[in-house]
Order: sequence, then C-alpha cells, then structure tokens
Amino acid sequence: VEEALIFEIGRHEVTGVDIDEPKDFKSKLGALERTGDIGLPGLSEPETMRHFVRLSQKNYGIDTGLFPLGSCTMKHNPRLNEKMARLPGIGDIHPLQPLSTVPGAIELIGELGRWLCELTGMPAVAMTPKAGAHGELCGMMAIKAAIEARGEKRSIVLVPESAHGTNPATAALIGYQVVSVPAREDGTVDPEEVKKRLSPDVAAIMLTNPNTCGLFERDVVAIADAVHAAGAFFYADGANFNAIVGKVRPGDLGVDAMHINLHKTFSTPHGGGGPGAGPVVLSKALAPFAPVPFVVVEDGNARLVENTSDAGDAQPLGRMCAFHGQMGMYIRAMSYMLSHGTDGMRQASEDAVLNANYIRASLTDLMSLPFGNRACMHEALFDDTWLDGTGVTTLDFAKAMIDEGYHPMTMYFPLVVHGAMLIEPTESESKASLDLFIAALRDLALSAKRGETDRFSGAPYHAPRRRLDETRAARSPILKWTPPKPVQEAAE
Amino acid sequence: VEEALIFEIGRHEVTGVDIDEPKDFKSKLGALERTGDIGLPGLSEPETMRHFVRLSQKNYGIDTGLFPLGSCTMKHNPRLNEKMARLPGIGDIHPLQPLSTVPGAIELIGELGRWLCELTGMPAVAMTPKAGAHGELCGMMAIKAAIEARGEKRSIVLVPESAHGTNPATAALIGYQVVSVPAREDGTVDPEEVKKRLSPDVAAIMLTNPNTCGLFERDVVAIADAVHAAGAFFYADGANFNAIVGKVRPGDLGVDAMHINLHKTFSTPHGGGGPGAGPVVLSKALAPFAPVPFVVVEDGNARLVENTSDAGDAQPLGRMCAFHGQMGMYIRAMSYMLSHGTDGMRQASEDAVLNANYIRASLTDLMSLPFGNRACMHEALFDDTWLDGTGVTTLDFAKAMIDEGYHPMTMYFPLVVHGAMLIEPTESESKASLDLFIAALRDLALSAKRGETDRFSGAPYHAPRRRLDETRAARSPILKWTPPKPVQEAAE
Amino acid sequence: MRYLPLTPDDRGEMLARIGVKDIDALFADVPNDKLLAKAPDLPRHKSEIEVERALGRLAVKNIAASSVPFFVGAGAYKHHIPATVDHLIQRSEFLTSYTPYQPEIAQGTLQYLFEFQTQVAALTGMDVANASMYDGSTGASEAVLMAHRVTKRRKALISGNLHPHYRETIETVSRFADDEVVVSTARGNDLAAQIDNTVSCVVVQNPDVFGEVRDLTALAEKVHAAGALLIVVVTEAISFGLVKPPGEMGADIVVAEGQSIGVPLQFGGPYVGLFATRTKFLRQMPGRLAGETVDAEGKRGFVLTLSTREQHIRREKATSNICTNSGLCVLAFTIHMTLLGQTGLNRLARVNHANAIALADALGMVPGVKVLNDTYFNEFTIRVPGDGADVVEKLADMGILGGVPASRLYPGNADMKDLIIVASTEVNTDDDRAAYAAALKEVL
Amino acid sequence: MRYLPLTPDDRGEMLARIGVKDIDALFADVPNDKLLAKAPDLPRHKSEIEVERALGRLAVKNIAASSVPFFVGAGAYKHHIPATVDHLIQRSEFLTSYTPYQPEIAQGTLQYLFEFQTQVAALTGMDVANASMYDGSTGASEAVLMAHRVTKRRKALISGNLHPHYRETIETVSRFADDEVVVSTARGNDLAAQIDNTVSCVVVQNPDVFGEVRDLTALAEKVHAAGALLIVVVTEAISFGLVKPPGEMGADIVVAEGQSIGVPLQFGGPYVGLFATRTKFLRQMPGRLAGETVDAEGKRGFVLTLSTREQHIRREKATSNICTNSGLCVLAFTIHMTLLGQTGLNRLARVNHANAIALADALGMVPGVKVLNDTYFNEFTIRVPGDGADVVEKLADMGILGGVPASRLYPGNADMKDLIIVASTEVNTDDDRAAYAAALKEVL
Repeated sequence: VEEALIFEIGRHEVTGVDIDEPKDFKSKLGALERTGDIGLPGLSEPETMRHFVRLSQKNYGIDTGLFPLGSCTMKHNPRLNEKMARLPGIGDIHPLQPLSTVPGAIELIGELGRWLCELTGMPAVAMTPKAGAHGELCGMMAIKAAIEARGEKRSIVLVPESAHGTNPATAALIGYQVVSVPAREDGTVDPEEVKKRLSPDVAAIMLTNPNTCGLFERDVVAIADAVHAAGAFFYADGANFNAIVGKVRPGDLGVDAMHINLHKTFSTPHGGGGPGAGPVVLSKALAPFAPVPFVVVEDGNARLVENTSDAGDAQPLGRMCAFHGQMGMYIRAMSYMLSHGTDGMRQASEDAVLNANYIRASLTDLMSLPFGNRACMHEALFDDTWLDGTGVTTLDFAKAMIDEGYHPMTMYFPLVVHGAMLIEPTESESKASLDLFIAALRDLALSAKRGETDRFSGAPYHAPRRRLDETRAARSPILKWTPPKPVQEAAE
Repeated sequence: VEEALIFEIGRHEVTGVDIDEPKDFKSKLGALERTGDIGLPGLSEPETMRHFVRLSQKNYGIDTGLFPLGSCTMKHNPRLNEKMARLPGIGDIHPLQPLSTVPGAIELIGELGRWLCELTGMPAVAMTPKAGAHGELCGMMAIKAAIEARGEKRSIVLVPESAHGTNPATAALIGYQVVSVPAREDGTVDPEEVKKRLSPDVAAIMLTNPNTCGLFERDVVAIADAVHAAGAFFYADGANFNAIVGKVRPGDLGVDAMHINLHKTFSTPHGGGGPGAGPVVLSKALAPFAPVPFVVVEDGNARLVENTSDAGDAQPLGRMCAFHGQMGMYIRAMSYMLSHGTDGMRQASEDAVLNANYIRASLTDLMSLPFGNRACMHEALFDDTWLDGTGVTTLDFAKAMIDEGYHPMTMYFPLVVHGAMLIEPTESESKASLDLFIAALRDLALSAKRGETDRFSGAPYHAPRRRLDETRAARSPILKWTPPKPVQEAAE
Repeated sequence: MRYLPLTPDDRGEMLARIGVKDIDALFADVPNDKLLAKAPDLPRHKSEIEVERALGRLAVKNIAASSVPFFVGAGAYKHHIPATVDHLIQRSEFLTSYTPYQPEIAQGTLQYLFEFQTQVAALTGMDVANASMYDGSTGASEAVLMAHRVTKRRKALISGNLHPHYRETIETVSRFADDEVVVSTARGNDLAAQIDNTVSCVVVQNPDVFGEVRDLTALAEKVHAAGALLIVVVTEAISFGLVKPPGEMGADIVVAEGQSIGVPLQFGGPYVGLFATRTKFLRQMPGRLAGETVDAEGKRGFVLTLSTREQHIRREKATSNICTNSGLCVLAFTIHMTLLGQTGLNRLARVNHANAIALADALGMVPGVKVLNDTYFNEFTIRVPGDGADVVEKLADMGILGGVPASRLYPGNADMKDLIIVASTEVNTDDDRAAYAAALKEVL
Repeated sequence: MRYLPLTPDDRGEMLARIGVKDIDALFADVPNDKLLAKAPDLPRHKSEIEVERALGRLAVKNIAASSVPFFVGAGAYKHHIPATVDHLIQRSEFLTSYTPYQPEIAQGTLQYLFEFQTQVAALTGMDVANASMYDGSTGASEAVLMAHRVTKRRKALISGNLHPHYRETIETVSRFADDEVVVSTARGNDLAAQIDNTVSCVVVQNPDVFGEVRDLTALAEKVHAAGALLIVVVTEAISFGLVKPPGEMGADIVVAEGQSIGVPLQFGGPYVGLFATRTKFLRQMPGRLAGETVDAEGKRGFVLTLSTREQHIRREKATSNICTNSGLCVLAFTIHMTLLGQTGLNRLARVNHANAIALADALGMVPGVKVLNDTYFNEFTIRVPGDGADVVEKLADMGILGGVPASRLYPGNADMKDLIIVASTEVNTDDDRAAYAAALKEVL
C-alpha cells in the first residue's frame, strides 16, 4: 500500500488539535504578524495516526529482526527505559527551573557519571555532548586546551586508516592536520608506525579499540606509552566499547579521553538516526578542562556547576550546548545499567563477543576473512575475496539479505578492507536466531557461488521499494514537497 | 517471515523476568506443592518483544486501514483514552480498597452513567455488564424480574429475523421461547406482524434500531406502543447506536432497556475481540431491578451501593460479575465523550451516516441494494444479486478486498438478505479515504463482471496467509501446541 | 473536532453526490417529532489538556496501590507488570484489530490465542482451554451452565468459601434460568455431605477466598461417584506456579481469574477469565476457540473454530450467549506468561509465598491478632479484636491498605465481623510489612 | 538476566563450534594484566521493580512542570503534547530502527524526514531545510561555521540578546577553530554599528532571549551590504505560527530549537535543531538531507542524499563532523506539526500570545514590578525590586515556578540582577496567573 505525503492528503483548514480560540487581545507583536499562507495543511487525528503507522510499516527495526550492523551496535531497547524516561519528575522538568526543584536530576547525572567512570576506569566525565561525534569534539577540544594550558602548540593528530569518518572530521574541525597511520597485515595498528609519526607537533592519536576490523589492538599499551612519551594524548573512539564493558577498562590501557555512545553500549534507542548522547570520560590530565555544566559529587551530595564563573580551580573549555545535555538519554542508560548491573554488563560483553565469533566460525568455510580465521571481538569482518568471479558485489549481497528478512550488515567499511562486510550480532540475539541468520547467509553465499546473479543484482525484490536511484537524488536534489502547478499553468 | 510458536523457541530454564530468589521459608502449602514440568518455556525479553511485534505485523487494524465492518463500528481509537486509563489513580486501584480511598472512581462511574442516560433519554443505567451480550442478559433479566415482580409469568420473546445472534441466544439462556418476526419487503419490521404475535405470554421484543439492514425502523413508535399495550417490554439492541447519538434518543422511542457497546459507539478499542463493556440503560419501570453494585448520585455526591442488603427500596436482580464492571473501559469512553462533547457526538453520528450514504450512492450503479436505493443510516447493505452469473461469491469478493489492502466488510449478515455485504465506514474516514475505497470496490466489481474469477476464487494472494482450511480445523480440532514426539518414538 | 476528518466542504460535496440537500434528509425515516433539534444538554467538546485535567482531578482522589503499603486481594492482586507487556498490547495492529473472523489478516491475534490456550491448559493441568471469558466470575457462571448441559441436571452445589461475588454471579443467572443453587456454610465443613446424584456440579475455590489451600482429590472422587462435575475456581493465577494444579486433583472444569498475570488492577475490570476442561467436554465449552489448520498453500495457520457452538451461528441453540472475549487482556496475559516461563512463574510464586509467610509471622505477633489459616499461598485471614471493617478503615487513614474485611464480602454474616483477608505479593517489601504490623498494633 | 537470551548450554555449544575452551580465549589479544578478573565494583543486576523504585526515588525529588503554575522558558517551553505523538514515536519500527542508509527498508524514516524538511522550510520561510541538528544551540554553532565557509571570512558578530548558552556554544567551537567572535551588548543597541566587511555573519535571536520581537529587515540589508550572512535564531518554534518568519525578513540561515513542537522538556535534552537556508547555500549546509527519487520500478521513494558533504564520505574534508541527527525528536515534531496544521499552529500561537499578554498585565499590576518589553510573543522580561534570583527562589518555595532570573544566564552582569524572564503558554490557566501575581506581591 502506497502512502501519500501529508501535504497531499492534508487540508489547510483541518487541525487534529482542539484548542479554544483565545479571548480578544491586543497584539504585542509590533505589527510583525505573519500574513499569508504558511503552506502546511493539517490532518485529523485518525488520518495522522494511520499515516504514521503505515509509514512505520515500511521500516525495519531491532524489534522486527536481527540487525547485524557492524560498528553500530543495534541491541535490544528495553521498554522499561522508555517508561522511566516518562516519569514526570524526569520527562517534565525544565532545564532552567530553580536548582532547588531538581535535586534528583542532578543526582542522576552524577550517578550515571560515576558508573561510566567505574566502567572505564577513568576519573572524570564530561556529560553534555549530544552524540558520539560531539563527544569526540569535546574530547579533542579538551586535549587542545590541555596542550595550550602547558603553553604548547601542536598541530597534528594521528588517525589510523580504519577509523570512523568522524575522527578525522573532528580533528580537522578544530584546526588539526590529520596524519594517517596504516594498518599492518593483521588489521591492527603497529606501534612502530605510530612512533615513526610521533613528534613534538603531534597533539594526539585517535584510536578505536576494539578497532573497526573487529580486532582488539593488542599493542594498545605500547602505543599509549609512546604517545604519552611524545607529550601527546590518547583519544579513544568508544564506538566499540560494547565488546569490553566489564572486561577491560580503557583507563587501564592509557586512554586520556573516550566518548561513549550511550545508544550503542547502553541501549538508548537509535530512533532512526538519533537522538544520541556522547559523554566523554577524561583522564586526570584532561579532567580540569571539562566543559560546563558539570556535576560535582562531594560526600555523596551532587552539585551542579553551571557556569565557568562557578568552576573554581577548573578551567572549563567552554560549553558544548545549551542546558545539561541529553537527560532523556541519561535516564535510559541508567535504567539499562541498573537492570544489567555490573555482572550483567560483563556477561553482555562476553555474549556479544561469543555471538560474533559463532557467526565467524559458522561462515568461514564459505566467506573470506581478511585477517585470517582468528578470534574477533564483537563483530566479524569479512571481505569480498570469496565473491571473486561470481559477478556479485558486496552491495548486491547485502541487498539480497533484505529479501531474506534481514537488515544488511555494514558494507564497505572499514575502508582498509576490500568490499568489507562487517557483522555485529550483539548479545541480544539468541542462538536460535543466529542459527537462522547463519543458514540464510550460507544459502545466499552458496547461491552466489552457483552464479545465481539475478537473485543479487536486482535485490531487494520483497521490500517496500526496489533499489533506489541515489544518483538522481543527488544530481537535482528534491528536498521538500512543492505543490503541483495548477493544471492551466502547467499546460502553458 | 514465518513466526514460530513461543513453545518452539522458548527454553525451560529461560525467564524474561528478573526477580531475586526468596529467602528461605517454611512452606505453608500443606504438602500441595506442584511438582513436575509445567511445560511452559520462557523467552528472554528481546525474544519476547520480537515475537509479538512480528505477530502484530500479521494483523490488520483501524490504524492500518479502513475497516468497513457493518454492525461492528470499528472507529478511531484515540490514544488519549489509553493514556487516561493508565493514570495511577485509575489503572492502579483495587476494586476492594476501602471506598474512602476511591471516591474519584465512584464519581467517574456516576458521571459516565449520567452521560449515557442523557444521550439515550433514559432514567437509569446498569453499568456492570462486561460486554454487549452480557448487557443483553442483564436487560432481559431486568425485564423478567419486572414481570415477576408484578406477579406474572411470560414465556415468549419476539426477535426479528435480522437480529444479531446474541439476541435469541440471550433470551433462550434465561428460559424464554424465541418467536421470530419476519421483515417486510423494505427491510424493516411491520408493526402488524408484531401485533399478530403479541399475547399475554409475550415478555418482550428485542429490536435493533437502526436495524442490521442499516435502516431506521420507521414504525418503531407504533411497535413500542403495541408492545407496551400488551404488557410486554421493548428491549433495544444498541449495537447500531453510533448512527443516532445526539440525533435520536431511544428513550423517546419507547425503549425499556438498551445495552451500549462502549467499544462500538464510544471508541474503546476492539482489541482483537475484547474486552468490551455493555452498560444497559433502563426505563423507569426497569430501573429498580438494576444489579449490584451501582452508583447513586445525590446532590452531586456519588455513592456506591455494593450489596443487595444496602439497596434500600430497590430490588436488584442480583450481580452480573465480581467487582464494579469494566472501569478500564469506562475511563476510555468518558475520555472520548469529554473530547467529543455533545456537539462532537452529534456531528459524529451525522458524519457516520453521511459516509455510509456516500458509499451507497457511489456504488449503487454497480452493486445491488436489496431494499432499493434509499437513504441508509450508518451502514450500507448490498446483496449478491449483482454477482449472479459472475461465478464470484460474496465470500470471494470479500477476500479479494484483502488484496486491495482492505479488511472485508461484514458478509452474510444479516441473514435476511442473500449474500449480504454490510459496509460501515464510520465517521473516522476522510472523504479522500472513502474515495480510494470506492475506487477499489468499483475496480473489483467491474473485474467480477468481466469474469476475472481467478482474482476472486483464489484470494487473498497478498496476505500473510492464503485462504485457510476451516473444515479441517473443526473436524479434528488442534487447540493447543503439543511437543513433537521424540524422533525414536515417532519412528516406531 | 480532532477526531472527525470531514470538512464542511467535504460534507457539501458528499451530500451533492448522494443527491440530498441536507444531512437530515438522510434521517427521514426517524419520526419527525423524535429527531432532536439540537444536541443533548451535555458539555461541548474539550481539548486534550482539558480532558486530562478533568479526568486527572478524578484520578488523584483515589489512592493508587503502588503509592502505599498494599495488602488488598480477595480476587484481584497487585503484581508488577513488565513494561514490555503494556508496550506491546498498545501496538496498533493488536489494539485496533477486530475479532479474527478474517484469519488471513488476523494471524497475529489467532496465534496468540492459540498460545494462550496452550498456556492455560498447561497451567491448570487440563486438556483444553478456550480463548478466554470476560473474567473469573462470569466464567464460573458459564462453567455451571456447562455442567448442567453435560450432566443434564440443573442443581449446582457451591462452596461457601467461593468468593461471594462469584457465588452471586452464578446465583443470579441460575435464578433467571430456573436452575437450582445450594450453598454450603462459609468456613464450615458441610460441603461434601450435600453431594448427591441430583447435583450437576460442585464449585470450590482453591486457594479459597480466605486463602486456605486444600487437596481436592478426595472431593473429586466423591463428586464423580455422584455423576457430577467438579468445578475448581482459582482467583490467584500466580498460584499455578507453586500449588498442585486442579487438573491433577480431579477437576473437570477449571475457571480462573487471569488478572494477576499481565493485567492491571483498574478497579476490577477488564480482567481475563481462564476456562479449561477435559477433552471429552470440549463441545459443550462456551467461548471462542482458536485452532490450528493449514492454508491453501499448506502453510500452518490458525482460525477460530468449532463456532457451531456459538451464538452467531447457533442463535437460540448456542452453548452460551457470549460474543466478546477479553482479547487484549489475553494478549497481556500471554506476553507476561511468555516472559515468565515456568521458571520465572515458579520463582515469582515462591516469592509471593515467602512474602505472605513473613507477613503472617509479623501480623501474628501483634497482640490480639490471630492468623486463622492452616495453609495458604499468598493470602490468609486474620482475626482481630473488634470490627474488621473499622480496623481496615483506620489503617487506610494511616496510609496502609491492609486487606479486605470479610464482612464486606459476607454482609450480614456475624461470623465475619472480625475477620480481615490479607494478601501479600512480590511488590511488598520488608518496610511495608513492618509498617503494617506497627500500624495494626497502633489501631487495635 | 532478562535481556540476555543465551543459556549456559548455548554458550557451551557455541564455544565448541568456535573451537575454544572458554570465553577468555576470545579475549586473548587483550594484554593479560589488563583483563579484569571480575566485574567492576558496581551494583549487581536489579529486577524491574527495583529499577523503578530506584529511579522513581530520584524522580520524585524533582518538581514536574505540570504539577505547578509554570512560567519558565528562556529556550525551552512547556507545551501540551497530544497523546498520539508519544504513542507513535514508540512504535518499534520507528524507535528501534537505524539511520536510513538502506532506503529500501527505511522508507518510513526517510519519508518523515522529507516531510519534516518541508515543514521546516515552510515555517521558517526558507528554501530548504536539513533533517535536523542536535538542538538549537549546536545548530547555531554549525550555522556560524557554515557562514565562514560560504563567505570565506572567520569572524562572527553575535547579538548580546542571543541566548547566552547559544553564544557560549558558538564561542567554544570558534575559539578552538581559531575563529573570531564579537558580541554586542546585551539589551544594548551597538549591534548594527559593528557590521563591517570582515564579518562573515551576524547572529540574532527573534524573539530574543528577553522576549522582544523585532523587524530584522533593515538589519538584513546592512548585513548583506557588507557581504555577510544573517543568521536568525528562534528558540520558540510556536512563534512561527504568528510572527513574521525570518525568511521574510532577509535571513540567510535560520536556526531554531524545535522542542516546543512535540518534544518534552526533559531537563534540556534531547531536543531537535531546525536548520534552514537559501538554495544557493545548500551544498555548504551541515547535517543529513532526505531527498526524493525513484526506485528501479519507477516508484517514488526517498533516500539520504548529498552525503558527499558528510564525514563518513569526506572524512577530514566534511562540512561538519556531525553524524547523528535527532531522528526520533524529528518524528515527534513532524507528527505534532501534522496534527496542528497551519490552522492549529496559528491558533495555538494566538493562545500563547493572549496568555502572555494576560500574564504581563497581571504582573505589571504588582507594585514595584515593571514589564520591560515593548513587544513580545509568549515571553517577556520583568524588573523586580531586589534580586531576581531570590524572588524566583521564594516563588518556588510557594509552589510557583515563575521564570528564569536573567542573572543565571548572564552571571556577573550587574544589569541583569533584577530581571526575570517569564514565559506563558497554552498550559497556563487564569488560576495560574492569579496565583503568580498574588505570590509575587507577597514575596516582594
């Protein structure tokens, strides 16, 4: 069933919100009233409900099937978290109410921060960044601030080739020159390659660990030591923290700053692209530079430092955003953490790694592993060597998964592997679910090897849409609906 | 995607509910502990979520499309009502809490009763019946009680042929003999036919108005007068009240008792088959016999009469069920009534009738109307005369609607019309939605007339299931899942 | 009006297509003097804010169970419901769907009904269960009618320890159907003695309304010897996780209130009636049944079946006049039960039992208070010096909802005056129990 | 653990298939001394009841906006959200879906993003809008960076009446990017005088943080004459229903906080940033964009487009480092805006305006209180005798949340000491206003 746009079915005089007309008043707008048609028709409530329910039916979600997206950790979203976020004392409080009327909110932020610090082995956390990339920005600004505070100026940031695109983008945003570090044969970073690039002009290295090839950087301590010895800082991309929560603490590895994607590791819903939250844990060296506002817990009492002027000895790097960050995400993450507990989170990491390795072990005879058949962390990375000569591409293979009822895995990332297929099942999948998924992938792989190219090149066949023309979309962008021209005008 | 049964994917040791083991205790069960396997495996929370989300995707609902079910009034279910039902002071109160701790609940029941009485023009209401048929039972018992109270005994109930099956079933349940009243040519009840059957042995007539042919019983007042003159009572089936709320009051027509399906008229959700609620409005003659518990409002104060012993001058017919009836439905209906207001409910009735007539007028050239092309109430009744010779049956036609994205209309009911197709769009549909529906039905009708029988006989083609074998289901019923026999045993 | 999509322009166009000049032309069959000139005298439509305020004002006058130490039971129980349950039952495709008469587009509903039937059969220890009744009390009344059909007798013998609301529900229909009802003495021991071969069924509750748990095996034998059916009523479904099920004690029909699993208290309804029996009585069973079959392609599917028992087919010859079931409450039950599994249910039941024991111990220490039960699951009865209803009221004034005075269920029965029925579930904490004991001590 | 489906047996079987003896064999790459022997020192897992209790205890320490007369604004506003909105955004297919990189199975998300972009363009009076920023403040910072890219200048001139949190957010990134920021005096009139041809953009808020509404047309001309861009910030999206939009006053970029439409207060986030501009600047715009296209069968469909601007393609050459958007808040906005339509939005805006006028009139009558605004929409500033922060605190003690002391936003600025910023929306009643005026009179 096709679903029209709201602008095609709405009518200008309709509204789905009843509200009484105000009593007469004398405008205080100083003759700045809006005049003319805004161009936004309304829908009655039943029409609105049906429109969005039908739209939703064109989507795939974790609740509808396995979501094997490497480096994106799409895990179960407990509805308890949603319920907690809607408690009036959480969902219905204003960021600028008198602080005396929101002590529970301050306490919650402090408590979540404590959990994040304990789990990462870091002494401090900047809570306010609004997403992972925003957290990266915060962390890198803290590093820059710390370097400036000691009277230095450094201009280079090292970034491995396998890094997420946000890493170089963030470094560049605040004026750093990005120097790439190649991966060695086994998919990890060679400390010698890092050392080669270190100099008094290097401010930091940005490293993801486990890395985006699904491997734990086994020389991470050596790298951290070298970086520190050069007077630089170690920024860790926390996107893959889900593999090691409760098993390894980044602080123990020498990390100076790491953002945490609450939606990846602590199950705040991805929501079709956000909102997220990206708290950044900070080492002792970086802690003084945390942006305002922040919460200080002393003798069990949480206190908010809202402005730089109240920051005492600290040297806040500034402010990341208005208000206190993503409280709606904090409460969900806190609810998840309390539910799992320290034991459950450790078990979750183990299960995430176990599930990924189970998939790896079950597909390795058919699909090719770029770095050999060795243990991976919470995601299994395949390349497209095994598709050589089949006429099937990684993209085709991924789209064919849709017809089997699955969301595609992450494709063509990391860039260091040709035709990468990065599979992350997460701990939320049962063995039975994995077995079905493995069977589907094996069936597809055998099909590809048999040369059944039609099944792939035209895929998906059984989705709300066939493959979409992205080139056309980019060539002459249509980014909003415009009313059709009246027939007469169009005919002229 | 197929979805297994929970018993096929669950495991006995798994539970999706965390709860700590109790401390040691000494059992007080007197050696009546349950032993052995219950046979109910558990699922973790993510598996449970996915299972039921996927099941839901195999369903059709009002929110997903037009629901043209005659005599069942599937209208928009506002989510405000769901929100109100979950207020702690409504959803989380116990029926046997001290009455001093639930004055708001008593007041709500009283207030809903007042609205129902005003809208029906009746002086009293019995709130507790749990569904329409239960309300019928309550109303008919009140009639029986009233007749007994005046020292009479009557054994016959008149029921028109077009009545819902619950009517004769209810009458029979409490020992009445059912005498059928035929419909006249125009689909309504002839007062003369009623008079012919009236006698001192007739207790009541059960009449639906508007009737199940979608027509207003134009001689309803004459019928009521005749019934009353014979010392009998007029029971009205309120299933079709949605056509006349705010336009006509059953009390003004001589009705003595009428149940109200809150889910049909006042938008409590149908929920795949319930729960419903069936309050019964009562005339002055029947009011004293209302069952306990009931709410009395005096000087604006609502008071609960919980037991017959507290009923004062009233002569309650007994108790319909434990506790106070369907509070969860009362609050939803009240929320709906307050939202619509008296003006909105009147408009809703008018729109429901308008929508039905619009469909009638738009299809009458292709499909046959059993009682001529005259105004209907909130549902339009077609018969299958127009399908003669096409090889397509009413059932086929209805199933083909599924492939067009619509739920079938009510089929083969009322029984008085051959191959009946009863269409009720309700007031929740926009003109644009009706136009699409009409276009789809016209396309199907033309297709049938062109003899494209495959499109019908095999339908549905595009549903989660093709046509199901109902005979097989009834011949050797499988009513629960049983574990597959172990392979060894099965092989023997 | 936010719920009405038609605009005045739409209405005009539609009337024109129909060929009438105004809406009242469509109401021409209504006698002229009966057509209201204007809407009834009730308030006009309100905005969402106003509706929330109006109903919020009523709601806050009530004391929510979760907000106080809470020990009220007697047929409805405060349990914790996982957030998953309430989320799922609100999905549009469940909430706004119809009775699954069109199985091709209702497999979601039909499959969960089938899963529910399987769960209920397993929990009760019976062969077969239906797709639910309105609630436990109406289910009990239907069970009696069913027993009459099976035995072709018309006299029910009812335990005095059956929840009085259930008893009255049975009595009401029986009286109007001209069937006979005999009731044994509450807290007496005259039940078995009244069984004879005119009796169609014996109705007992286990645990009974006072919380006592009994072995019904011997009773069942006696009932069967008289050619009658044993109907066992259970009002606390959590007990299925720990107490020997009625099916193992010889029950012929089991009726239960399923509210404890997945359904909120909501002042008494809607709830969900569980109804299970032996295969041999299947065709006399009331209510809807979902059954397994295959579709035209041979795929497993589910349909409503054996509807030849039902009113919409059989009309006055139906086994029952029941039409609606309790669909959405069935769904809540099925989801909660799926989450629990037998492992979770058993653990939950043990926590309930342990909490009740701890409470009984605490209350039993209060001077003057006596716990009357020899056995119990999560509910028991205490005797207090003085009037039970007064005590409960005074406890409520202190912010503790301490139970149900037996006199409220047995009005006019002097033996009940000083009894309070007290329940304890997993929601009660040590603090709750301590607060209750302290308050009870104070009010006595 | 209710969230973990694997059983111990499963784990054993899976390890066997993998061919390792225990789980830590899979962690072999972790330096031995860095692998924790046991879980960190934090509490163990809790049941749902316990989590609800723990978080409930925190929540009840806070005063919910709905529970008191509430007049706090300054960048976030208490509005009524229809129940439909919160229901729909919780649907699994929206809530648990991913960024729509696989458009064939994400048309739901993509279509509502396209609808949202259309709504934002219409509301702001601009040509084109993106699929959202994190919030208004970060959107403002991105707007400044965009203006620098467009003009190839690196100096932003910021109105002192821009919400100070927004200003500081811009200043922070600018400082680290070595860009220059100049700020005009709060409540001063030195803004226009500082425009010259070194300035890349001028950032003004309208209505400003004190509630004042201004015609920006002349300013826009001056900005454009200097070759710079005018960035207009709006923190109260409801104002789009009544106030002349920035697009009609010459804005080049409009940044708005969309929270007022569909998104709850939740202590400041997540919110949803609206970002709109002129077509000519499209390719310098940050953030995601949904665009219309066709599929292989020619059917209309939507995709994310122009992603060559974005970090996952361009890496260090991206227009912004932004990755996440505010998807679910976008959905809430789109649904609420769909329900409102322009008719409902306009009416809602008029009710807000009328309520603010009524409040200003009531507060202006309190002796010693002066309303400072010449113009306003639903928010204005009052001068009180004494310390504004003290007054707000005393009002809170009386159960009235009366606004934001300007000193909280401008710490150390002596001119702000006696000012309170006060907002009024459709949720305020006559009683609320009367209570505020009475309380204010009492505390002064």
